[in-house]
Amino acid sequence: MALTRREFIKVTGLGLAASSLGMLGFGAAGVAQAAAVRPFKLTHATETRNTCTYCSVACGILIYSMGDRAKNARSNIIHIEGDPDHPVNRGTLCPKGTALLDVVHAPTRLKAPRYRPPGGTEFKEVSWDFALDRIAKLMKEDRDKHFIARNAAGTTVNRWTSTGMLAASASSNETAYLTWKVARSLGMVVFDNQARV
Amino acid sequence: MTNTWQDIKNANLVIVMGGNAAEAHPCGFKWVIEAKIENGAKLVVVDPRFTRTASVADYYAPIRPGTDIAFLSGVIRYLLEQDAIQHQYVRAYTNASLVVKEGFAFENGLFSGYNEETHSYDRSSWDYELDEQGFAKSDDSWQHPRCVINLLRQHVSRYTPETVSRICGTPQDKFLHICGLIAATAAPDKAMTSLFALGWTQHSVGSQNIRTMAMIQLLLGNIGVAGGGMNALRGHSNIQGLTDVGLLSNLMPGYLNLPLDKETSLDEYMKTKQYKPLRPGQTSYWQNYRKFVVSLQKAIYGDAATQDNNWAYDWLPKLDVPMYDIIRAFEMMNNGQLTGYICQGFNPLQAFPDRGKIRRGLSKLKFLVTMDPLDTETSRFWQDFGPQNPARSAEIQTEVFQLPTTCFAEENGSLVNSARWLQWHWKAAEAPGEAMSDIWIMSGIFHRLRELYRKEGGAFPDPILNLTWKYTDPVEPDPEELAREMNGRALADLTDPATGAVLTKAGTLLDGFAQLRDDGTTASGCWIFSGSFTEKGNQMARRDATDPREQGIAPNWAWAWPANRRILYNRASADQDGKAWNPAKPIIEWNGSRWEGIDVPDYGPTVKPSDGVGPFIMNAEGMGRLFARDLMADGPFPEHYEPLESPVENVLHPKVRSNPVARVFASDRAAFGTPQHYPYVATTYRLTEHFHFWTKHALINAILQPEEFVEIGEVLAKEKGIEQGGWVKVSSKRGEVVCKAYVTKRIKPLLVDGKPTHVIGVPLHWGFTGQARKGYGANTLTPSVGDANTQTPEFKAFLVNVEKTGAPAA
Amino acid sequence: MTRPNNAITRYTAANRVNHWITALCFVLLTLSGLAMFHPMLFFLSGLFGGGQWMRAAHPWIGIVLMASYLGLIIQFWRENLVNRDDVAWMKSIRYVAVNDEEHVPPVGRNNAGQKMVFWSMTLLVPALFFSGLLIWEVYFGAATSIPVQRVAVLVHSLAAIAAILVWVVHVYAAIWIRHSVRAMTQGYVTPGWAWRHHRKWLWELASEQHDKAPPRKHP
Amino acid sequence: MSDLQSQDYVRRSASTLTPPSVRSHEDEVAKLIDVSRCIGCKACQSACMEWNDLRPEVGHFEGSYENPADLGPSVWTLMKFAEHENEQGNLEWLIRKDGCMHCEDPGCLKACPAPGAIVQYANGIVDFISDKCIGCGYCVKGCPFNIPRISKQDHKSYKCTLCSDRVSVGLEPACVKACPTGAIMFGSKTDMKHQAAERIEDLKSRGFDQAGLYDPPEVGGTHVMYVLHHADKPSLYSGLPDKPRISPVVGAWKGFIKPLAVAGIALAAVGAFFHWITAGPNEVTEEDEAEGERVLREADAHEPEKSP
Repeated sequence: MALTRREFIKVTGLGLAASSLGMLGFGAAGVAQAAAVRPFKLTHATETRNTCTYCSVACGILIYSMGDRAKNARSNIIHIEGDPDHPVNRGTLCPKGTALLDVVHAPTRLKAPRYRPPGGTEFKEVSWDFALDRIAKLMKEDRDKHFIARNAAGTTVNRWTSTGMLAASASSNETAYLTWKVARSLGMVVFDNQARV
Repeated sequence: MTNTWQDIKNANLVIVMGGNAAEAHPCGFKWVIEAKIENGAKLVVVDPRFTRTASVADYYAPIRPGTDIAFLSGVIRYLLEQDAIQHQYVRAYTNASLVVKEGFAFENGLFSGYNEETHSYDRSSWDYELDEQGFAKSDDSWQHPRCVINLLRQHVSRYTPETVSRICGTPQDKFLHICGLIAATAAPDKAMTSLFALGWTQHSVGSQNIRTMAMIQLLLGNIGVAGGGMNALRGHSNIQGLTDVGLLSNLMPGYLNLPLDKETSLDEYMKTKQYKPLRPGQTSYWQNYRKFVVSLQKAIYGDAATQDNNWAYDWLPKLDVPMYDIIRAFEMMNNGQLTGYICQGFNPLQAFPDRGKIRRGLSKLKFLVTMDPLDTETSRFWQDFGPQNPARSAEIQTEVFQLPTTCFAEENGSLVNSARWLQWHWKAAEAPGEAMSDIWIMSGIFHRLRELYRKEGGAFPDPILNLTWKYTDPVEPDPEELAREMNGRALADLTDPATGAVLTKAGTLLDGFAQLRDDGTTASGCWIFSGSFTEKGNQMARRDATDPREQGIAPNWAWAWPANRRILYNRASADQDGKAWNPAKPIIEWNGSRWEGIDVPDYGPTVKPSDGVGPFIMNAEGMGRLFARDLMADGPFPEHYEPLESPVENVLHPKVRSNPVARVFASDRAAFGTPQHYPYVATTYRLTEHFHFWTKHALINAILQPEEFVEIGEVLAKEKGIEQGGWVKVSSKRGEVVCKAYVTKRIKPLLVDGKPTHVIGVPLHWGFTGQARKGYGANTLTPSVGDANTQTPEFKAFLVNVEKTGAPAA
Repeated sequence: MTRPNNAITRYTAANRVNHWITALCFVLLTLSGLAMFHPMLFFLSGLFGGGQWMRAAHPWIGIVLMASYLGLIIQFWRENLVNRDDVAWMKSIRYVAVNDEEHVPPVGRNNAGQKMVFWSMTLLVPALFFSGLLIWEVYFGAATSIPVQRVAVLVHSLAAIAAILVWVVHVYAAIWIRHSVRAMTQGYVTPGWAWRHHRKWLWELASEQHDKAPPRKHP
Repeated sequence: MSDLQSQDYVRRSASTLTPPSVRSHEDEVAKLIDVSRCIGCKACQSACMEWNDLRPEVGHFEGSYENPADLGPSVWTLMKFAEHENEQGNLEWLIRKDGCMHCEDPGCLKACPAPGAIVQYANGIVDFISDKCIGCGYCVKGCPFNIPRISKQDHKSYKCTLCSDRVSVGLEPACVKACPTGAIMFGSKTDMKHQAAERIEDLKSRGFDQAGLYDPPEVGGTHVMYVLHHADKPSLYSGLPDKPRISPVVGAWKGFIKPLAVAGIALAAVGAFFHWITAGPNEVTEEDEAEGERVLREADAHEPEKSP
């Protein structure tokens, strides 16, 4: 097939509708392809290289999104498949990796901060400022109250044991590093990740 | 992993034990298939269940959960008996010849130095006998009764095939067949690779499980060579990175330890770190420890870290206990010792042992913050979801913040894979709604706190106020900037101490950790990542897949720590003269003046073979350790201990049944069941269709495995009248799960100490949020027990009962 | 409706309505069935608004046909019971074929040919109906196994072909025997028609006039 | 018509047209499924759903790893699992990816009554063209492998397209690309047979004496082939037909009966016509009328009171 319909139109500069093209007997290939085979959906999608978020085989993936990143277009991910160049997965993906699209677009993806007051039975949406201000306040209250500057023996220990944190195991090294800096600067020691589970 | 994923294809024998590579890491497992097809390799699987890995294996043997050490010790005994070890390698590269101190002993299941009150060992006797210069004594003739190889021989002598079979339930003929296959790889040009994962780690003897196989690999000369190694198939996409960057209670970036209470000053701290060589002329690379620590402090506190304030040593929190790991955290929570808890991309209600305890703990918090792209169970622990989460909202006083974050497709950054590769990824789209990156959220919390401390003062604000935050966009620092900070840069012109010539100009990004200094002239946030983002650009974003000799190295694809080295201990791939053990697959070889090959040498590049420097340069003796010295909490040699919940006595030493130093809190011990009430051995695992508790949110995966079930052998099912696909109630002392039964031929009763023992398989993927059907979660059943060294929960062997039941009301 | 004075009622209004419902269904089913049977005839699907509509309509029309034909069975089964005259009629079929009815023994209300049409349809319509149900994908696609459906589809098409052949004979006979069509459209025949084709029936009618409704009553 | 030329159709259902045959040199494609490398991970299923935008309902656990429970209008491929104990008493878990075999002689296409609803391209792919499908379900009956399924929503038949949209732009099908262990391969049929031969040799060396290729000649070979360790007993693999063939019932129906019946009907009509021409209509004569009237009159005479 020398030309797709789209290219044919581009090349000849004719703004003909598909049906008239067919009637004129032109560009049969493209017309027939559209008529029979499902149109290839990635023709002009934007391709972004990424790494699968699940296990640490760390398969290379190609994320295809709609929109060419023009100002007025909001990119929407339409398909994800394996990166054939990647030396480990060589384009393959497991059943989780092939379904990454469904986790990106999961109906249970969170879209706004939510808050549940003590004894509450429902979440309610709140602003980021409300959430972060309140969290910072609660943290400071607890830190100021329970921070251990010296242990019983009088040694400087500067630790905070009464608020803990679990760090994400799928976040980037850069996120991890920033998180480490913040947590340790606060003196936090109840600090762990998913390495064991 | 010591080796790369692709390197697996160079193996002659692949043993999958303590893992289920085909299901948990299908795309990595392709290299096993490749080894079979291209290299004629055999695949051996040892697992309680006939898994999907077993379905493509050349040989499969069943084993009772929690008895791997007995099996592997039996293999060591077989290798030593048959003299099927790679002698040259063992003599030159392991501590087989070194002489152990007098006073070291092993009797009735306990090593010397046990303290019954503290449930711990005084490990001072677990070391080498030193000579006058402080070097370990050696007996190359292996005549000395206390040289390591002889102690080992003696230690494993009890693990005869009969005993192994009695403990593990593995038929003797199958055990011996596998021993034979393993022994064949003792040939210098043959390699076995060991692929394992949580099937080994999630035991009260997890670390020792792995150690036992590592010892086998050392005896066979399979460490450091192509197609060999100990390959831990890590779980999450960046769990390696999180560990590398030190997001564990006792770590700092680059495997530096967080100080302990007793280490009152930097010098005191350094005393136990900068290991002196234990053999003449050894590298003992940790001697550079101080450089890494000082550079880290400079990265974090910048100008505020000075020689005068000991590089802000006091600003680091000190530990009073070895670890504030998750089991301890939830124990503290249950005891009312925790006020707040932040779960960043983490779902402990599903992931941690003894779900009831987790729920009770969270209910006692004042506040809980979750940061996740998905609606996790943890963030809704307070909500009533019926029997799967019977919470009484009104009684729970915890304030809960559910913060929406971006996911992988919506951010830039690097991840470290199992083979230690740092790979950069790019953002493809904006996050939905108001979701924000973790970097933005952590910055937001930090800035607010800093502002509060600035305004109001409060407990020890110094480290908070002085934390470096010189980012172009302080609200949401660019990942590239953070990556550069971790890589490190020169803070002043770095000069050659001998000539005074400027080697590196101030402000330049470092090429590697060899440039780090302990005088405050360099900063590096994570020394092992040094070299990942240099003046040449982002090395993690490299995409040259060229693979010399197609040996599975691909040295220019992304970047691997340390120093872009792809195969750890690769010096051991060559003999004492620097020639490859396997001439067909050399990694590095001595060319007369330097080490050359397809990988970066894990060794001084110009250190002559004749210098006798051992290949294991991080170890003080430069050797691989068949005897672990005092570095393991539960013994320098591995020993079989029963799981904390076990159906049988320990046939080796009935008085010491399970690991004497395993992590068990008193309240958790009270929640252990006995075989009388809970007669069956259960083990938890993942299915290939799901990834933990995430993919149940993805519709396709929910379709592929929609509903919770347990796997039960046909014999037990018949005994209990359980039908295929029928409903069962599985209970442990801690809780019960009502789900469907998969009656299968793939689990057969094992003959353990003369008694048939049934194993029940409990996949762990279902919860009460997402697209799949609601489930109770395997952790409803599991005990809160930690491995003696890492505190990893014992998910892989515990006791349950199972009964037929009716369908629950819809 | 105009009709001659000497008209004899052959089919009542109920008879005719029932027949033509059946006939209409049969034609529609034949058209749609043949369209699905042979690609040469697929163009007929156009009559039904395309293949999908045709496929959807065919079984429903089939149900109407079955119900309708049941009505015909109820109304006509008695007069189609076979008797000795039918044998005689069949023996002289060659005279029938050449319109030489003087050499054909007299027959009653229906001759053997008509009875054969009736009874073959009585056999074929239910066969078509039940085999049709088995291959009615929308509702019964999963009710039986595929091998059973394969047999059903074979039975359905063989029965349909047989039915169409019978129908061809039926229709041609109606055209050939002049004024038969009128019997089924307007309901009456002339005494001459009855005399020529169904003499015994005419005699019966004549003799029955003692106790029954006169044959010339308005149908 | 343009369909026929451009797409290099070699077969077209219910077609009265002869597909153009001069372009006879196109390489046939094939998918090779090596069950001995398959780990049953369902990446193929997942990739198929993702690429083709299919999402069947979330089902239930049904007593095995097979999910969804069956192929369906939105389940075009399905892993089937069989726990088999061999003669040595060892367990073998025989896992097979089920789906359209893309027969060289496709039973579905033979059975299909809708012109152009099922086509076979010169590269061997058998494809369903939805807008022409009438939903009759004949393809279901025609298929020797029990593959096509009719949708309850739109009453059209669906099955694996071998990702004809990907293949037409030079890519491999989605399942092939995803397969982590390379158990699914794609290429020219010649290459795939060659690859299969190598695999069979390896399997034989590992003790599977009966290893072989499943490319059943009864349907003219298939464009989806299996390497089986037990090629002597394909039915061990969750009922893969030992000798698949288009059912003789369907063969009869779509074979000789079709022309015979049409000819028969036409003949009957023509026969009738000639009868009309030769014997002519059977008219009632004046004499008949007179005789008829006479009979009635005589009857009337017996009952004069009833006469009008």
